[in-house]
Amino acid sequence: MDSSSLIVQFGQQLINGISLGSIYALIALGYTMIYGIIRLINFAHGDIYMVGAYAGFFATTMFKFSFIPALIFSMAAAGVIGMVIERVAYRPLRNAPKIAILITAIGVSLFLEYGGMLLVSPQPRTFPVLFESEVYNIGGMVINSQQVVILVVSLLLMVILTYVVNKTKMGKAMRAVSFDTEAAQLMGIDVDKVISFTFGIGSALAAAAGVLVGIYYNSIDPLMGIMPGLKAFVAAVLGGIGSLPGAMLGGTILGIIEALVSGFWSSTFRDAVAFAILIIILLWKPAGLLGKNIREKV
Amino acid sequence: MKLLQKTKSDIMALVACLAVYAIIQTLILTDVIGPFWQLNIVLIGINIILVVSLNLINGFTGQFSIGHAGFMAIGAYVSAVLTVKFQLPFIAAIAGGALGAGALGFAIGLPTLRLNGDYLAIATLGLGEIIRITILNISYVGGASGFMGIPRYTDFTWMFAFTVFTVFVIKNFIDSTHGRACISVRENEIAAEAMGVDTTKYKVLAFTIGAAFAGVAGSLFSHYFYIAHPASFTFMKSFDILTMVVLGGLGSISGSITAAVLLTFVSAALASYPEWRMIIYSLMLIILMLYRPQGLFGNKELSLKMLSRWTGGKKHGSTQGN
Amino acid sequence: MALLKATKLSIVFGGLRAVSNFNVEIAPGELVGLIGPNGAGKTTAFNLLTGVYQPTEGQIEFDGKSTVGLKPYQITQRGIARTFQNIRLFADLSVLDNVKIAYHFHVKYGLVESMFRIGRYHKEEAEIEEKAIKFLEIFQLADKKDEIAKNLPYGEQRRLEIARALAAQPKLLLLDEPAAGMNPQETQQLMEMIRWIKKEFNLTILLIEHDMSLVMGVCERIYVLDYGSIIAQGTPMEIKNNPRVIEAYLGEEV
Amino acid sequence: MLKTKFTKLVSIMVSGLMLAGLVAGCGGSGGQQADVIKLGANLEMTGNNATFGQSATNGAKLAIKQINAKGGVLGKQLTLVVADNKSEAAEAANAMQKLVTQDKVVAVIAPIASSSVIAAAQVNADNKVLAISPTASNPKVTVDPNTGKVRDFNFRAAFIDPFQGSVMATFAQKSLKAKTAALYIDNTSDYAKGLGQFFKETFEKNGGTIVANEAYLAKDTDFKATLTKIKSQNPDVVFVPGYYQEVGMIIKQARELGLTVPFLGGDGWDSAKLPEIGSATALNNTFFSNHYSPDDNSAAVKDFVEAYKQEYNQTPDAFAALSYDATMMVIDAMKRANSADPVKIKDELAKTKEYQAVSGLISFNASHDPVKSAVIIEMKDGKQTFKEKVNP
Repeated sequence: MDSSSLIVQFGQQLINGISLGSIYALIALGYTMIYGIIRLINFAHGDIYMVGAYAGFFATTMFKFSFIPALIFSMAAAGVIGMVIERVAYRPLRNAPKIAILITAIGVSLFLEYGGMLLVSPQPRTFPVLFESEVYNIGGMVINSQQVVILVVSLLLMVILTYVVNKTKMGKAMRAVSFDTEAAQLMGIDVDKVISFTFGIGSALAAAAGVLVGIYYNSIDPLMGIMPGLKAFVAAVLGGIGSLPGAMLGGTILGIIEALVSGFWSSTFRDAVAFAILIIILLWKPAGLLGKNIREKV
Repeated sequence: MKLLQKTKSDIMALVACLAVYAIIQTLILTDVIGPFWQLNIVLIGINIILVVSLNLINGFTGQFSIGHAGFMAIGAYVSAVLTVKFQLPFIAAIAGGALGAGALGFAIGLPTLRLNGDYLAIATLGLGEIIRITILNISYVGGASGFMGIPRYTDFTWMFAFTVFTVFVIKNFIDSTHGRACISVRENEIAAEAMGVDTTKYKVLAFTIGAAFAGVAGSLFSHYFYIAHPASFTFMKSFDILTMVVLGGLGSISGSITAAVLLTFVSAALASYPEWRMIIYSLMLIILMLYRPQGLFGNKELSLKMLSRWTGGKKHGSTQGN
Repeated sequence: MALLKATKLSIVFGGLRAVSNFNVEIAPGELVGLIGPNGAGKTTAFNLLTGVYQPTEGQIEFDGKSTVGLKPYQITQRGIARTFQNIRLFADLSVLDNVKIAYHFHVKYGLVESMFRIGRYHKEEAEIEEKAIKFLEIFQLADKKDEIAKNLPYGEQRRLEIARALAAQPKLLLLDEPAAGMNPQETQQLMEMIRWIKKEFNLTILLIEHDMSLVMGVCERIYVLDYGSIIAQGTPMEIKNNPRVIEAYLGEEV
Repeated sequence: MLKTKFTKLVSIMVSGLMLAGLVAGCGGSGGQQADVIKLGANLEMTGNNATFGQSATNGAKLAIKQINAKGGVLGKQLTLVVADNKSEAAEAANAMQKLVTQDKVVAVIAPIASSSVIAAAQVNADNKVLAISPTASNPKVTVDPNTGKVRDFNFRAAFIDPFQGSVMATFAQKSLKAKTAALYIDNTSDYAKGLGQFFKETFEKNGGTIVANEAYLAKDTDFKATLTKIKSQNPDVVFVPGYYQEVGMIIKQARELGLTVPFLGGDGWDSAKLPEIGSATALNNTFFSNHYSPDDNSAAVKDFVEAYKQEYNQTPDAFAALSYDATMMVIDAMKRANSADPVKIKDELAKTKEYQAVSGLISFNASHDPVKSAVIIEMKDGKQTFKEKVNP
């Protein structure tokens, strides 16, 4: 293989990686927000993404919504479900050991997966084409419009979220709760409301990812959330869990690693290499790339 | 005097074990316990080994590990290679499986146990997956098809002997100065260091012992089901074990045993309702956690005192974070 | 020869010099106080001496050997035990187990002996139990040996922490604000107890206190720390009249 | 907490195991009721392969419903007892144990995955109950690799891997004139790996070159990285012996990347979902081996597809069809044996000759594998069309 085609191939793999990474990032944004505020690995997050995809699917097939209304419908539906889950399964355990909430999160995750299977059947559904995808060819490198849309949407959502968290009153409250829940309560912040709001936003983000992925890959099923959920969590940790730009960075890095490993070495070791790199990065920077390492005061 | 008492309680425990063994073995031989429940009793034993050994890491030493299925896989495959490819006796294969898993646990634990909390959790989860994916790519052990043609050596006797052995060894370990050192790491790492406890050493030690016993469980597992298959050792399996640990109570061996019996049993009982099985199971998890977030036994062991407190009213929560 | 000698000890946290040029010298059998206003770096100095932090520069010698670079547990094994300002007990364990853990590094039986309860296990465990109860008796906690540590009243938790530190059989005991949160009467009792254990166990003690008047009665020699540096040392009398010390404490305590 | 004695632990074990024993004692009484015959289904209801297992369950249920509507067998109604094997080999043995010893079924529809069938094989053999897998394609499913003997109580309704793999290799070389091929295999599926292995053997034996040997994992959604790599090797054909959900996405993404060469596959492709996921245009110039083609023996296929659609409001896939066939063949054997005795059913099933199933005209050979011809299907604008027929 000559060098110019190698460059083209490398460029194509970068495009593949970034487009895959932006999906991880989109899911990781919600993951990281929820972790940031109550330090919970919300294992059900990947399944909310699945629920969002199905909400989008039914909105377009049964109610004949177009893309934007379907997206909003799905985000709203998933947001509500996220808040309900928080209220029912997590809030009563807020003062319990973290690991207890983790187990309920696993319970909720299984419930959504298999409840979904019972409700909508385990058969994959094909997502209707909501907008035609155009394929652009740049010097042998191929990119399609859906990939661009996903990347733009995830960047946009990251910017909006960063704005919300840093500039708005609710964002201030969120940061306060994240920093010290008890102190925030004493300052008159309605902690329950803030946490509920965070779950709503986080779940809506997952739903957005679900709809976009449904359109992009064209196929959804009740177990579709397991692997992306896990990968998004890896992405969030990689970037520094609790950090919004970290989620974006971690997702992109993970996507690129996967693409390069599949493209230039062996696709069979793709996930193993991704996990190995995660571990190496954690050993080097224990709080992830953009995370803050908090030293315990002695 | 004290020594005598301790020896006496050990002898009593031994007698009780033998009695249980004799009763169940008789029931099996007389076909009162049918093959289906025999199988599930073996599964219960294997799960007890897994849960107690993970509890040593998560519950007693306070290190949040969710990669236990990986070590179980190592035990399953190493022992199968030893019996099938090298025709070693079963007991040697189990030892090999335990050594293999323990050695890997040591090699993995040394660097990763510097991490704590959720970071350690994701690292161990990743390591478990790395182990599984690696196995998936080794055609010598069957790759994706699994390692087939493993003889069935495990039976109720083997399982019972190793379950009792595991509980005995881990319980003794916990009750010794080494176990107390592990617990001190969980309770307060900085204070433990200040008391002269080499915290890194004890974290790695607990991790290694836990991994080795997971290897024992894996060996028993593959030599019962004729096959070792990568799909049996996914992170969902690790979650299953973790769930049992938490449900029983972090830092309670009797809790671990109870949870392993209970959940294996529930899973078997729900087998007749395949569509609803996972839904009922997941709801049960959520509800149990909502009502007993510290697990069935908290970090206590089952004792008469505890029973009376249960009937007597509220028990103050004894909880610790991860 | 000094038991503990720290020379030019400094540590920098993100550009901030928390402790700089810290020099102390403690002879065997002394009871020395380290005082200073809030935020002077007293606890940081303790953390340097016990290996929790590694000094940016400087030397620490204990019993004639350097301890720089050692981990906290290694320093404890060399013979320095400590308590913490914010009590760090093994909160969910019984009072007795708290003390037993301090014996850990004196125990000789190995892993296999513990797993199968053979060899030295029974004999040593019996010894540990006996010794631990003896310590609890000294600190009047023996009747509470089966209580969970976190359920003890505050004063008893403080006593338990000291008992635990002593159980490690140190040569030098570092006490970080042992009287914090105690009422005057409790403090008085505590000071008497400290004097007593020093004699009974032939100990050397270094004591942090924020409240100057407390240490005056008990310590033989006092170091004063301000903004990370030693600004004075001497007998309680000398310290009391040192103008720099008064200046440092001015506004703090009237 | 450190004080509690070992005895107490043991007492828990005692009570726990006693409880298990107690229930076992009570639970073992579920015998054969007089007026129904129980068939078992040991299938992947949960876990990674739940999609396939639930399809197969639907196929078996439909068969039983149809037979019952016609008055049942031997004057009795049939019921299907489904046990979940959680897509795990060990659990498959567990489920098999339950079906044959607790529920006392007379025959079992065995798991989808070969490894699960093999893990459970000893159990049904020990209890002398036949297990017929709809889809397990590994040769070891019916022949014990340790002894080289045929497993007396194991059957299958699917092709074995060597057959499909070599059929497609030959097709690629003879009909498509391919000199080079790339393999892209589902690394978690022994079915896909088996097909890939035999494709490779035949292709290389006949002078072809395998230029890329790549893999993906079930449930992956993004294949572009590996496809980019495959494209750079310029293969004449790409062999993707996976299942339709991933295959659809793979072909769609491959076409987007400009990889226009023919794609080939096996019966895992057979689903009406394939063109929906992959899009009709992308699927042009793709071929796969299957048991039947829609234009072929149309009566059996058409009836089945219609009945299935009516029942489940879905189009059946290969799993449903093969499981329907497996169930029907067992019932047919029961009729011929004129008995619900498990061993007699097994004996008759082994004698099955030219049974008209949905998936073709089936006879079992000596190793309990169906002898049926394969058809090669070409996808044309989203429609399956008959390309050629290959006899075994």
